[in-house]
Amino acid sequence: MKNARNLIAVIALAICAVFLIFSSIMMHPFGKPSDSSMDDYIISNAQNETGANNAVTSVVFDYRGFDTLGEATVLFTAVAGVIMLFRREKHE
Amino acid sequence: MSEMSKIVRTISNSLFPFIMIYGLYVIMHGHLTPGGGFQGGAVVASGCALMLVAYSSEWVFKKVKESNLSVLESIGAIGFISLAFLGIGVTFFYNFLVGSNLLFGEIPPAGPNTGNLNTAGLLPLMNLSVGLKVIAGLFAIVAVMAFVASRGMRKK
Amino acid sequence: MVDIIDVLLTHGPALIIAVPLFGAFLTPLISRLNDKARNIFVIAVMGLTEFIVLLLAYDIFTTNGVHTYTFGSKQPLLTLPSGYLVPVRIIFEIDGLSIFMGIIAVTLALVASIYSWSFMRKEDGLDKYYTLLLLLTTGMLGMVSTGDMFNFFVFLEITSIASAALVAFRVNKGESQEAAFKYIVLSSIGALFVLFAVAILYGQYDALNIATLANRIRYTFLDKVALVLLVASLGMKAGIVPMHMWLPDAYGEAPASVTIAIVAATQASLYALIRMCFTLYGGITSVATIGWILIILAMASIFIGVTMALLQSDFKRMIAYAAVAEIGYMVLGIGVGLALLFSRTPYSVKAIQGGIFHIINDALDVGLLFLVAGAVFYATKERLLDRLGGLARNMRYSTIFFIIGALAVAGMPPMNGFASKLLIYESTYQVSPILAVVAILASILLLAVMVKIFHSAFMGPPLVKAADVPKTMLIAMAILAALIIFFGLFPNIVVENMVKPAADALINQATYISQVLGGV
Amino acid sequence: MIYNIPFIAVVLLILVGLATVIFKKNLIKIVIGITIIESGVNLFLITLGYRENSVAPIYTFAPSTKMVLPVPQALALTSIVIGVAVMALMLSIGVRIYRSYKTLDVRKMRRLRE
Repeated sequence: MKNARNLIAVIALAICAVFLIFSSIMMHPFGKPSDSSMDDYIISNAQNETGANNAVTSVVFDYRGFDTLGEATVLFTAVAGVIMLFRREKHE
Repeated sequence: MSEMSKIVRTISNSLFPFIMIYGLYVIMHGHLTPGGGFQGGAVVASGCALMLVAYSSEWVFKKVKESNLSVLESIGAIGFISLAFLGIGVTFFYNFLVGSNLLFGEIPPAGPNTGNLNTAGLLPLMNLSVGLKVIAGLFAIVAVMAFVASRGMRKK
Repeated sequence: MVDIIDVLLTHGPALIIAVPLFGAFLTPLISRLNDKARNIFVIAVMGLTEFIVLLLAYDIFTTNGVHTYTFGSKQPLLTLPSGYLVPVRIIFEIDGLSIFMGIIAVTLALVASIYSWSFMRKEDGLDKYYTLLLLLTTGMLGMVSTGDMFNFFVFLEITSIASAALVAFRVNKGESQEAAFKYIVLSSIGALFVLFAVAILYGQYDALNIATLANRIRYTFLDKVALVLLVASLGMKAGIVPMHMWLPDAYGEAPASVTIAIVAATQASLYALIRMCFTLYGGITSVATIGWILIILAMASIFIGVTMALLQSDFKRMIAYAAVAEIGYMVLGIGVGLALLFSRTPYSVKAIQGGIFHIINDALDVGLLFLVAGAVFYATKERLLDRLGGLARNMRYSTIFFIIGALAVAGMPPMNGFASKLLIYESTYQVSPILAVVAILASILLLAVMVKIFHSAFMGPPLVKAADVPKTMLIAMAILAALIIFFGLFPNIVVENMVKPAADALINQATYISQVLGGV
Repeated sequence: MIYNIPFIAVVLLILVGLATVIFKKNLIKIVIGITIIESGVNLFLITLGYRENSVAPIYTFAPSTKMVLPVPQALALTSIVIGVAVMALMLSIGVRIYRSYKTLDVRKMRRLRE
């Protein structure tokens, strides 16, 4: 029973490995992105539109600022969860 | 966790301000150099964690209450979402300070330049509030876990 | 007045996220005042969100339109930077299906917050509980309304972290911690694979916007790998059978008010699965293969859900397995629709309508049953069916609500479950009569499950002392029961005004794309 | 082919993480496995954005204006913070499980039936 389960897991992992390695070979050559129109727009317009020298910061807080709000929310959620998990019980 | 030796405590005492200043520098210069609110906040929080290791978690909890950290984090988060809300005259998250004559309103010259702190509009303010949030949040996680671990150890 | 409504409609997509999020950030501050103020505040925030969602829904369903919102650009509708063909910023795109799911999510969350008033009153740590409930609502609304792949991943993580923390709310029970750990491990692996798929798509097309990706996609080998990753991980989050292991544990161990919020979160994942299949990969004929795979998985879900439900002895786990079977019915409708999508038969649309209608019916039915289970637990502190009995004597209202919910889950007329299951059976019959017969038989077995619960918990000699539960819990259950009866008596109104626009929005991939890339 | 070694490394990291999650029976090791998968995905994002002979996308004292793609870096930053949050919550639940069961072995804590 236990061996059978392990065997299934190994087979699944092997199939996964074959597909993923095959797809990593099919990716565009490393260092030569096949398409970069969105990023080129950001590189050339970030200074003008957001006033920030750091293009990554301009992406994080301006172009994709909403993601950052979500990310801050994730951290807030985790902190709330951790404090809730370690709260002092009444009967402890 | 009990207190560590006097040597460790002295060295952490003298290192602590430098870590703080470096973290705040990373936060404030997020729009000019690598870094930003999260990275700088993590640096400051790790400085606080250093004090936690050098002294004990009980000592830290005498200085800061966990509920105060929670409130500080809420304030940081509210600051961030309020900054996003301020632009709602145009759209949510609109960076209305860029190009104005107000705080951080300048636009840097195109291409490589030497960097001007007074640029980027809302971005430094957002960095600051996110930094506050990350400091409070990460330190709350580490401190609560350390406190619980030490409480569990004492019980045995 | 008209101006305010216009502003609300224009900024509505941002507000449905911002309002509950702001509420969540304020809750720790307000709960320092007192408990009652916090409860009222949370319910008010939920009510306000519900109001904005319904306002948006009214506008979308009547005009059959799509609301887009570009965060941080000079106008909300300016999806592309001027004179440029690539959307750079995050865009919310709310069409009929999104707002349909949004209504489900926020309604269940509102009911959960009303129900918690009395149900959770004796617990401690409630300020964090309410914060997490609001964050969970935010996450679900974000998942259903975003039009950006990476943004979707962020909201998926918010939803899964908040629900895992809420499942672990009873910190002294090892079982609930175990269920929470299982849940968070599986959901974070699922979310990481979603991120991997997003990265594969980004690497090829340099875009994160769903409409842009759907426009550019070329169905290379890598796209198919990404599709498989997305379907597997979102199917896991939605609790489809081979990956359903976490679901009965999480549903069974969480407090009842949390469970119905997690039901909505599961359906938000199902929505994402549907959205990826129909919109992102909608133009490819081999998506019919995915349809067939979904049909097989759906039949497995129905079968395993029903049989496992019969074997359980715990009230909530029994309903949880019935919920697995219900998920199977939804996926069956969607799968049949997907398999027939390119044959252009009217049954494809009918199957999709049945599946979508069943999503809201399942949310209401299973939600009501979980609330009744929570009420029984509140009154007796017992969960095992063997130790319950004769509750009908003392808990009259809860018994009535249980009967309503049980009939609806089993798909009996005149409840709402019947209307949607009929649509699903009809269209499944076109694919394969055997499948339709099996689905009908499973539905009868579901009735047997419900009769078993009813008989052992509510009939017979009273084994435990019980009094009926406080008013707020009854109100919460009454809201769901009233909706169930309304949907069951007038299914045509609901199908015409809500389900049909949602199904149309799902099928018309071109409208979705042109809203971002064409119009402005 | 030879240029794609970074992508293959990413896939290997993900597979190592998956194998850890599947075969290890210790809660902490399962958490470590998830962290490895996460590092693999983050590395994938960063490698996607690399462009040959380019500098970091920061204009302050930039030596040239040929820059790597900024969006993947922002995505990786977001995903790292999310990973930290998830890990904190998982470890806290692990501590709670240890309190209840006095063990970290998943085989000894099957109180929830199948």
